[in-house]
Amino acid sequence: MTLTALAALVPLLPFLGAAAGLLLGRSAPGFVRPLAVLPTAASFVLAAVVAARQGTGAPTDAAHRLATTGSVPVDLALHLDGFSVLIAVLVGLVATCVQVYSLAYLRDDPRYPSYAGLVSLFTAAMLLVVYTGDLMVLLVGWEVMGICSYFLVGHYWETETARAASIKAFLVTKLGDVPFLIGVFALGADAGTFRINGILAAAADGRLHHPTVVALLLLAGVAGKSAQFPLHTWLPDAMAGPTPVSALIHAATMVAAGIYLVARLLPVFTASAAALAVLAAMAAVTMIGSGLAALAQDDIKRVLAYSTIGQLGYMAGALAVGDRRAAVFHLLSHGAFKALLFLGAGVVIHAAGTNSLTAMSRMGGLGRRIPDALWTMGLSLASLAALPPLSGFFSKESVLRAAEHASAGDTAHVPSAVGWTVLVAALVTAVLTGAYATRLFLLAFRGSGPEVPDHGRQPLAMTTVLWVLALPTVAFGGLTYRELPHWFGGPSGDGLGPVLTTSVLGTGLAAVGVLVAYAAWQGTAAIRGANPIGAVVAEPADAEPALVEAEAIDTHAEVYGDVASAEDLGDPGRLLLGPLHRSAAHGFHLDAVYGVLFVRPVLAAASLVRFLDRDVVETYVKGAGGTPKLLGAAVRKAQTGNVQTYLGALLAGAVVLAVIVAVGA
Amino acid sequence: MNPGTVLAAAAHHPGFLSPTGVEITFVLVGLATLGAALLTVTTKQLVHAALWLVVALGGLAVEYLLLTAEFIAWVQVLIYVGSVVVLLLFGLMLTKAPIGRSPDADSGNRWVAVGVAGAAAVTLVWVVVDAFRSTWINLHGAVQGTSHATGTSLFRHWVLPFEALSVLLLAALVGAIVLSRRTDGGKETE
Amino acid sequence: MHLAYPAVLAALLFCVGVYGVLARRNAILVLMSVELMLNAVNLNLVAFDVWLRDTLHAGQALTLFTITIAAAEIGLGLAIVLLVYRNRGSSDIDRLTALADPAGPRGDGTGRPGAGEDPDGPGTTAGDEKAEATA
Amino acid sequence: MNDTLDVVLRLIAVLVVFLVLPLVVGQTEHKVMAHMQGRLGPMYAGGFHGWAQLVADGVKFAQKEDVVPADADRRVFQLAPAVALLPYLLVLIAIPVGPHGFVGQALDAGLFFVLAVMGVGVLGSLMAGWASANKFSLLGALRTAAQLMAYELPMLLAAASVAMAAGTLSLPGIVESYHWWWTLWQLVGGLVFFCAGLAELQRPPFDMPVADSEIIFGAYTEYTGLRFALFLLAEYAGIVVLCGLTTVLFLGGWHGPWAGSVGWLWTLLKTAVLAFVVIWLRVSYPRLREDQLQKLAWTVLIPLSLAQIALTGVVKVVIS
Repeated sequence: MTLTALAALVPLLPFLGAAAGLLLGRSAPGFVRPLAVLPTAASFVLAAVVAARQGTGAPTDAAHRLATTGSVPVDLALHLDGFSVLIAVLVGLVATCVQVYSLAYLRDDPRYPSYAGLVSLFTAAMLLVVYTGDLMVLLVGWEVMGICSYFLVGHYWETETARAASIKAFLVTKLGDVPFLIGVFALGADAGTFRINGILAAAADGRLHHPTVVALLLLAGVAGKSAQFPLHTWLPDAMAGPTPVSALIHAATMVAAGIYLVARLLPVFTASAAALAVLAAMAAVTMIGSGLAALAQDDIKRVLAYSTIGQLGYMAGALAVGDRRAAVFHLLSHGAFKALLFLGAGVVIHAAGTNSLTAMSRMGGLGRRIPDALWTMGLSLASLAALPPLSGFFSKESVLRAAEHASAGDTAHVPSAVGWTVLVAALVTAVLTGAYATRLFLLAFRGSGPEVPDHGRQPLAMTTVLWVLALPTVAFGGLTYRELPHWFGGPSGDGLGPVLTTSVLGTGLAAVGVLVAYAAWQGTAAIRGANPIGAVVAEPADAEPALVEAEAIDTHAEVYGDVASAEDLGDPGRLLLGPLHRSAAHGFHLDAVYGVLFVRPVLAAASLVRFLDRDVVETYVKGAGGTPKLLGAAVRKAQTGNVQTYLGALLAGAVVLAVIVAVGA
Repeated sequence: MNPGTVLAAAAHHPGFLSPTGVEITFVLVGLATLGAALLTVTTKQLVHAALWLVVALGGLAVEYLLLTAEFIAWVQVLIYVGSVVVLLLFGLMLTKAPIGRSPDADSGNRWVAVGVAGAAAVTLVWVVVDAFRSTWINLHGAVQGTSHATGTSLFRHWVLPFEALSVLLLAALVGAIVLSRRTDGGKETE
Repeated sequence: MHLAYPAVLAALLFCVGVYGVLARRNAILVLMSVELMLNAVNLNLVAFDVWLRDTLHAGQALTLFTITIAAAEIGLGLAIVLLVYRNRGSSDIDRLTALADPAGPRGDGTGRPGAGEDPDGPGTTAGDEKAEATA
Repeated sequence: MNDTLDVVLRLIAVLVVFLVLPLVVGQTEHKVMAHMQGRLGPMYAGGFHGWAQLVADGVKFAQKEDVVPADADRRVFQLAPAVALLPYLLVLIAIPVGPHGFVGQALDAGLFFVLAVMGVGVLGSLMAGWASANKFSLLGALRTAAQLMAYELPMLLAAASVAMAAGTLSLPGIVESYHWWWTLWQLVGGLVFFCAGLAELQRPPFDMPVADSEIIFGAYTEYTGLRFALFLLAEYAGIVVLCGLTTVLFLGGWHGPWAGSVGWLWTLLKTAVLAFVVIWLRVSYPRLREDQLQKLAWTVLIPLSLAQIALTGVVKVVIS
């Protein structure tokens, strides 16, 4: 089988699985689970085969023109290179893990067939985005992911939170997609083709007429999809979806799509220093802000969500300094450990019966009950905090190194100010990352207080998946940083390995963060002991994990007064953030700002339209209907049935006629 | 009588200021008739209305006599006073006409009716006076309304209408009987 | 005699009859007013017949016909009025408005469901009782 | 001047007749009924066989209180007797007693006039019955009206038959064209006319409207004193008029031996005989029920009178 055919099968298999699963969901429930797992797993294997066969060779391109369009041709194109095949492997891995995990996590869910189908479709769309060589086809996958995320985030549509989160996710990403679409058209118009290779060639030749405009337009879409400031607000709220969905979205698919796109089109961006500056500023703000916010969150999944935003900021920063290899490297390692973190968080939530760190910090023995989650999450959090020798260390180190390189002005097209911005922000974020990772770990697993209620043994599917993902979390970075440059097609000398300055700085700062958080945790232990906040434990033993989570999310605001935070004086994050805590917990009130800036004007406009429709347009309509009605009523009034009235009118008319005739004569 | 002679008669008619005895009588009886008619349509006592109608009809009979239409006059008395009014009274009594005033004898159309009738009266009187103020009826000469004359014209020139009218009367008779019959089967004989 | 006298009298009588027809509630009173109008016409016919000295005596013959028709009319009219009175318990013309377009949504339909019903619902039974008492 | 005097004299004569003859008939009725029933009747008033009995009655009536019921329609109540009585007075004017203008006023359409005016008399009964505010009175009035409507028609038809035979509507003209064989020719019409007349007068056996055993005295229940007397007077005047008319129309009026000189006597005689018959009928026939009354009118008298008209027409055509 040719490489091209294999690669084509990779997105096709999950798609067929999704179609079959959605079609057969009702009539043949027995086929649903195999249809969910097997195509995805097969797709993963095929992606691995494709990766192996593609290897470090030259990029493979294949195209088939379905139909001639009017002006700019649209091709069904395939583009395989080091980036795409590796990301495809990651997507396949995470998707397979998520599907397996979901078998246990959503074992009793009545809507499991549609859920699994949508996950498969999601995976297929992402794989399409990864493999495609044509922007238009990419756009198709891009939008399919958007709609799938809408459905998946709103999986528990019975709860208000999930409904609001799904709509928010959809609208915010669409907000970015509109300029993105325009950008794609502009790009296509400028380059005369939608083929990425052609565009890149055009960019290299300087044939793009409006690189800044195009880049900024594309950036809007990227910010929406990859949850970069200022369009990141949908991502924390998307935690209302089931945990596996979060893992899928955060680790490998949706948010990665934006980064991947910029990585693919990097020459377009480097053509415009302004775009790079904007990207850098965006990344810097995203990184620091999300780090602060993550430190204040109470919901374990929201902490992870903000950490995702932060790590995406790293990747964006790497792109801003023109090093897409670092960005993709971080994308790959982050995909592994973030998937692990989310899936582990699912286990924790199930075991604790709550998603609140505050509640977990008042529980004893959670770590003992779920040792798998304890160890894997500990490893992945360390990886997140970039402690050597875990994967996260190497990938983040490559980002820092690229930024440092750029700040020195050694990178072509990239202003040194951009490099400095990214470098400083990345270093500050390293401290914050260390701090919130430590806080999460300590609050979740080192809590003291009454014993955790028994929620039954964690399903084997879930724990196994954790250990499977732990492997790349630990080893990926260290094993591959020497090989990857070959895959990414760069010169071999220009490696991704750590250099002394940045690794010492990064690791040191991360360690500072860890220590400070630990000290704060210790310092607040007494307060936590003095203020026992009752753990709200949702479900009795043996309930389906997803139900526990759904209920925990749904009741969080009810119990703690807020979706994001809890009034816990013993929270080390509160101690560390001080007065910032409150605004950080609410994402620096960006939602409120949006509410004032967009939601209210839109609502006002809607009410204006409503007014125009109801009271202005409808007045004419009603008038058109009402006037004959009134006339009819008047005529009907004349129809009194009283003979004398009729006669009176008749005779009066006769008299009038007589007078007219008499006078006229 | 050709129009020429009519006009000739009209040419030398006496003025309105020198009325003949017949004219005076006619006007007086006419006023009484008109008054009775007005009372007929305005009184709130139903039976009184019928009785005033008798007076008005009787007055008209006298006017016919003054116009030398003798036969018509007696027919008027016979049919109207003797039968029609009796029938009307009969109907009033069957529909339980009360003694005394009926407050609802007039409907809400009253003022409209006043307006229409008043306008009609003004118009008609104006037109009639305008048209006939100089027309003179010559009451002397052959009496116009003897039973002989009337009978002759009726049965010589108006036989067909007369017979048609008899058919109409028959139909009315049958209709009245049908209407008055109790419709609930033939079990109740009277 | 001046023709104006009978002509004016006839006109006035006619208008009095018009007023009665339009203003009276009781059907029998309306019939009386109709008689007044007919008589006014008769007076005109007679007066003009006498004035014109018509050899056919059309005016007087027509007067006789009118009187005959009036008699027939009064017989039929009274029969109808009595029947109405028997069925409705009232001979008030302005309450006999069953042919009116009924107010409200019922009148919006194409059919006329209200026409067959008695507009003064409970009055029907009372009317029947009265009718029986009369009979 | 002479004309005026003539008219006045005639009217006075009519008035005298009107005042005297009904009394005579009334007194006759008293005596005849009494004798037919095997008793004497009035014997004392006036001395000779109680000849002044009715005068005494009149005095008695005049002395009585004139009561008007509280709920009555006062004016109509008081007017009713006059309306009942006056038509007969007017009719008397037109009835010829003897030849050569021995009549109150000869009218061209005399027959019509007589019938029309007689029809007005019933209005008095209706007014009286309605205005009394008494259900018996109202019932009586309604019966009166119904009876009048029913019997007016055969009466008119019968009279029309005579008019056809005579070729005139003038009463003197009818009498003048009378031949003895007319009595046979118009016999049916005469009987119908007489019966219908009796019914219009509400005389027995057609006195259902005043049936005292059922509705006390019908329309006259509430009347007292002079007004009641006027009603009684109207009834007897009615008898006189009816008998006079029957005489004129069917019995040849003044025709008889020496008609030229004593014609008026023949008329009076025939009238008296008919009045006697009226009284006789009262004594001998039971009262007809209301439905029998109507049935007689519509199913017997009207067909008979129509048949009479047909006969009259045929004979008239044959002999002309």
